Amino acid sequence: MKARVHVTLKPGVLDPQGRAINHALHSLGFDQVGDVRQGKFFDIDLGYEDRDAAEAAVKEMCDRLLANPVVESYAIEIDAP
Amino acid sequence: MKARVHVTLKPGVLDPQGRAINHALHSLGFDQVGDVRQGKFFDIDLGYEDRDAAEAAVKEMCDRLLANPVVESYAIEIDAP
Amino acid sequence: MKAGVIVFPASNCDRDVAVALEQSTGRPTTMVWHGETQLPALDLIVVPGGFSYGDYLRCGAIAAHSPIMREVVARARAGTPVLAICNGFQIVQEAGLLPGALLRNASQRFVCRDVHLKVERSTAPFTSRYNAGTVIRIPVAHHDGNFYADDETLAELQGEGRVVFRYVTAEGARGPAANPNGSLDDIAGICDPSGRILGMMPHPERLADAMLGGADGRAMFDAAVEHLS
Amino acid sequence: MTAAAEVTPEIVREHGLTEAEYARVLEIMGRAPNLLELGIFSVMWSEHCSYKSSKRWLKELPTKAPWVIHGPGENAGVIDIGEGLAAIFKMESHNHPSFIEPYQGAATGVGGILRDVFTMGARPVANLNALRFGSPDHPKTRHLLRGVVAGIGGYGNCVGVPTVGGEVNFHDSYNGNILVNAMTVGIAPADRIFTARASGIGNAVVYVGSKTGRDGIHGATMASAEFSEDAEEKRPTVQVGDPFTEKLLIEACLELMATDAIVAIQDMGAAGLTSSSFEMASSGGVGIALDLDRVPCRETGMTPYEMMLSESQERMLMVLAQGREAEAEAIFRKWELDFAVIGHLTDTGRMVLRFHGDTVGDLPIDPLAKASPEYDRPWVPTPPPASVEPPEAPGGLEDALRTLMGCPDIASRRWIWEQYDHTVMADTVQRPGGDAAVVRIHGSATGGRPGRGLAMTTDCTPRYCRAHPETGGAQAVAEAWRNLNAVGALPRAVTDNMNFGNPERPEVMGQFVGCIQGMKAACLALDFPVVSGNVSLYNETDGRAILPTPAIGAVGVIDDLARTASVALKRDGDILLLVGE
Ligand SMILES: Nc1ncnc2c1ncn2[C@@H]1O[C@H](COP(=O)(O)OP(=O)(O)O)[C@@H](O)[C@H]1O
Repeated sequence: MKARVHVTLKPGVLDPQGRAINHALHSLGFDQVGDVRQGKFFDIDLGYEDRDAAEAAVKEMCDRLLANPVVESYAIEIDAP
Repeated sequence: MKARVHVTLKPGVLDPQGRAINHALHSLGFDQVGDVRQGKFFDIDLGYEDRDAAEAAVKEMCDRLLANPVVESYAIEIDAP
Repeated sequence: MKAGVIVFPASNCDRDVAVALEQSTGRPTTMVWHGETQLPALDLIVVPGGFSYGDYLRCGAIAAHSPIMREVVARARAGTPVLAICNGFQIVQEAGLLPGALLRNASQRFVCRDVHLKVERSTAPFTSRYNAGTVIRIPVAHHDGNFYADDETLAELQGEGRVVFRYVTAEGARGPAANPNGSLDDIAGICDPSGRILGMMPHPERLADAMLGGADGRAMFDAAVEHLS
Repeated sequence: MTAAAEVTPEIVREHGLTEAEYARVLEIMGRAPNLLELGIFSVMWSEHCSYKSSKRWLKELPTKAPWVIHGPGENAGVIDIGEGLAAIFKMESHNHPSFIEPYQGAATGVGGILRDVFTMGARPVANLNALRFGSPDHPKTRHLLRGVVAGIGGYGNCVGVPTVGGEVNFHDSYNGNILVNAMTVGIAPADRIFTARASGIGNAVVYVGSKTGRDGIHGATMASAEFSEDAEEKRPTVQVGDPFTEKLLIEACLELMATDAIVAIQDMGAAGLTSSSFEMASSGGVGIALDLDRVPCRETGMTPYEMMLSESQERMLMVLAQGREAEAEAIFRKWELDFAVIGHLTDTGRMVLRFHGDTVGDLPIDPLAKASPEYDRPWVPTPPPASVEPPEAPGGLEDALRTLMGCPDIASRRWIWEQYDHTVMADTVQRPGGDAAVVRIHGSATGGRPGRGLAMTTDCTPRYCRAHPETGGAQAVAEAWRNLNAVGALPRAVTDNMNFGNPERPEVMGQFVGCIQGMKAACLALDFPVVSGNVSLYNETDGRAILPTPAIGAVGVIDDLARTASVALKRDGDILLLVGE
């Protein structure tokens, strides 16, 4: 089984990276670009047979390690491509 | 219109971050975890009306700025949630 | 010799390298703002270290698209020597002047310490004051200095003698203990086929004055002056 | 005045004001405050901003010497270091935010102290820190240590200021309340020091730096509230640092400071726009009118309350001389920073806040900034320590030495300082690992004779302070002095960061008083004035206080760098001497 986890800054939290990328795209002439937010993602191979068990485990991984609950939120997809 | 771009290290390029996360997950007791790859993604708001135009522009953004072709590959989704 | 240093938003070794250049050239260094579209006449261009654009997106990626870089690339291709240090190395790689990429350190941590380098290539304009095989000591300070190139590129660099510096121990031995960041083939610095474009992670400008505990870096600036004056 | 949201006793309590304090609010205002005004009182009168528990004792510290240009009261202390130059330095805590989010907490701590120093006109030349963590085997310690060290490095390395020294201790009293104290040292021309003293009725009040977001609202009150295990719930109040913007802000401010366009300047630290505007107006004896519609905001729909209390980082407030706005704006635009005229100075002695055409707040300045509450809290002296016999060296001297070398408080700190860029600026003469760090005074850029240096150190031994606060306080100062001396520097002045538990408990207050008295005695004896500092109280978890930790930062001058000493043994056959008692 595979999981893909997306981690982003919570809305309202300063995203200096996204802002810098937005500026850079504009200075390259991409003037149709609006807001840019950057996040990270993890592709995780899992040994579980059971989807619910996998999902619960990944949720725990996010809470404990993959995301920083102070400033980040996350979304989990199981068996994502 | 919105685009989501995923950027990952190409297969074959060592991903020390992914490996470090794999180790950390194992030491937290998640022993069902196999390979972990880390990547980044960008959510970009776009002013285009036309999907193909948007896609072409985002492809150009990737080639010119968002991904480093020496070590990274990318995937584009238009109007991702 | 007239040397110029390119200044990007959040370059932070621009002054350091200007001071080291002035010590060797005896004349003021020209500082060039990244937003300029024209370069003055220069015998040497330095792309300095720092955190251009905060290292956001990828180290060096945004700076590589600064207006001035078009000029720097053109001059470099026309034969003006370019010394690219640390973040400067990342920038010129992103701009396509040197091959490969610099990934996150294998330790995942920033590393600041003195390293020993074996001078693998002793040629003008930058390393002619060292004998090939000499071991020198200068600092590194980076988070993303882990040199990577695909097999073909690596073979080309090796075959053409374009590896200029390798990480070694004080005694000159290679091995994981001497390599601060996991670089492929212990590579610390490479050049273009002509040797006129040099990119390196360590900072020669930070040990170019005996008062700071070492002056091995100074010979690079002296060599440039000797050849470019 | 628009219809005020009703301020209930519960809202008052949530804002951390006591009944007596609220009674004073009513007296000062002559009416009930609205929510915005209450929020302003609450941050201005928080422990963090008002020093209400500590002021009475801090006044006892010696602060004067012929070489002191500005003592406590400014953003940072300023001393004359000769050759027309001044050293500007201060230490500041970011304890609670770093416990909640170690990377960002420590990073924004470094950002804040840098701003305190460059706001006075100095180029920052070195950072130091004083860190305290819980027991090495406590489950959170590793994570906290790793995050704090990475955060300090992440910020300092990016702005390009070398982190050259610091100290670290481990003790279980810090398990639930770590200490992250950051110090910055800067150098400025002695005749071009900038202060927050606003003057010139009608002059523009200008906002520069990053935009204002909703981050850290109520951070200042949080930093003064005692911690409990549910602290985790206060998480969203943590701010994210942007060292890239800070670096641009340093360069832009220094560029503008080279002209004479700035009348007054103040960084927006804890309590952001509120404390910066009140402090500028109060120290200059003027009033301010602010037009909040002009505050650059990161998000839409922000309220005046949010704007005035936001703790978004990398922002500064300035008063410009008449007619200099365009020149200043050009510099900040070049550095891609926000610039906005958000108000002007008035002769009313009041802070008047306007938003959407209405007056949304109107407060007298001095009663908030100067006549804030001041407490003489009850205290009891710390009982004298039990005497301890020197123990037998366990298993002989060699084993004892091995045990000592492996002990977390003594073991090598290389793992830490290698993550800090300590050689950037190419002026670091003595790196971390010795008694004090030595940084060359950059002659050619700032004028002055080459070959001079500054030495700097941070020191404190909290277990001494607990055993006997007077001795511990004196010892911390003396150790700092000796560390400067040991590298060949003339010790000149001190900054401090007083980290203690809940001052409402007489034993804790007694520790505070004892440490101050010890510091005072040592500073007087050594002619070593305190020129700046910071107080962090309420460092406790569930009623258990940290060890009393008066961290001392100190700076000395080296007149000839060719004549400094270092800890490294130089040659075979050299003779080791033991001096002193
Ligand atoms: N947090 C830190 N940051 C930078 N350097 C540090 C830090 N902690 C310790 N050091 C350096 O390690 C050396 C020894 O540290 P420590 O044993 O804590 O200090 P001391 O010897 O003054 O008691 C000193 O040179 C100090 O500058």
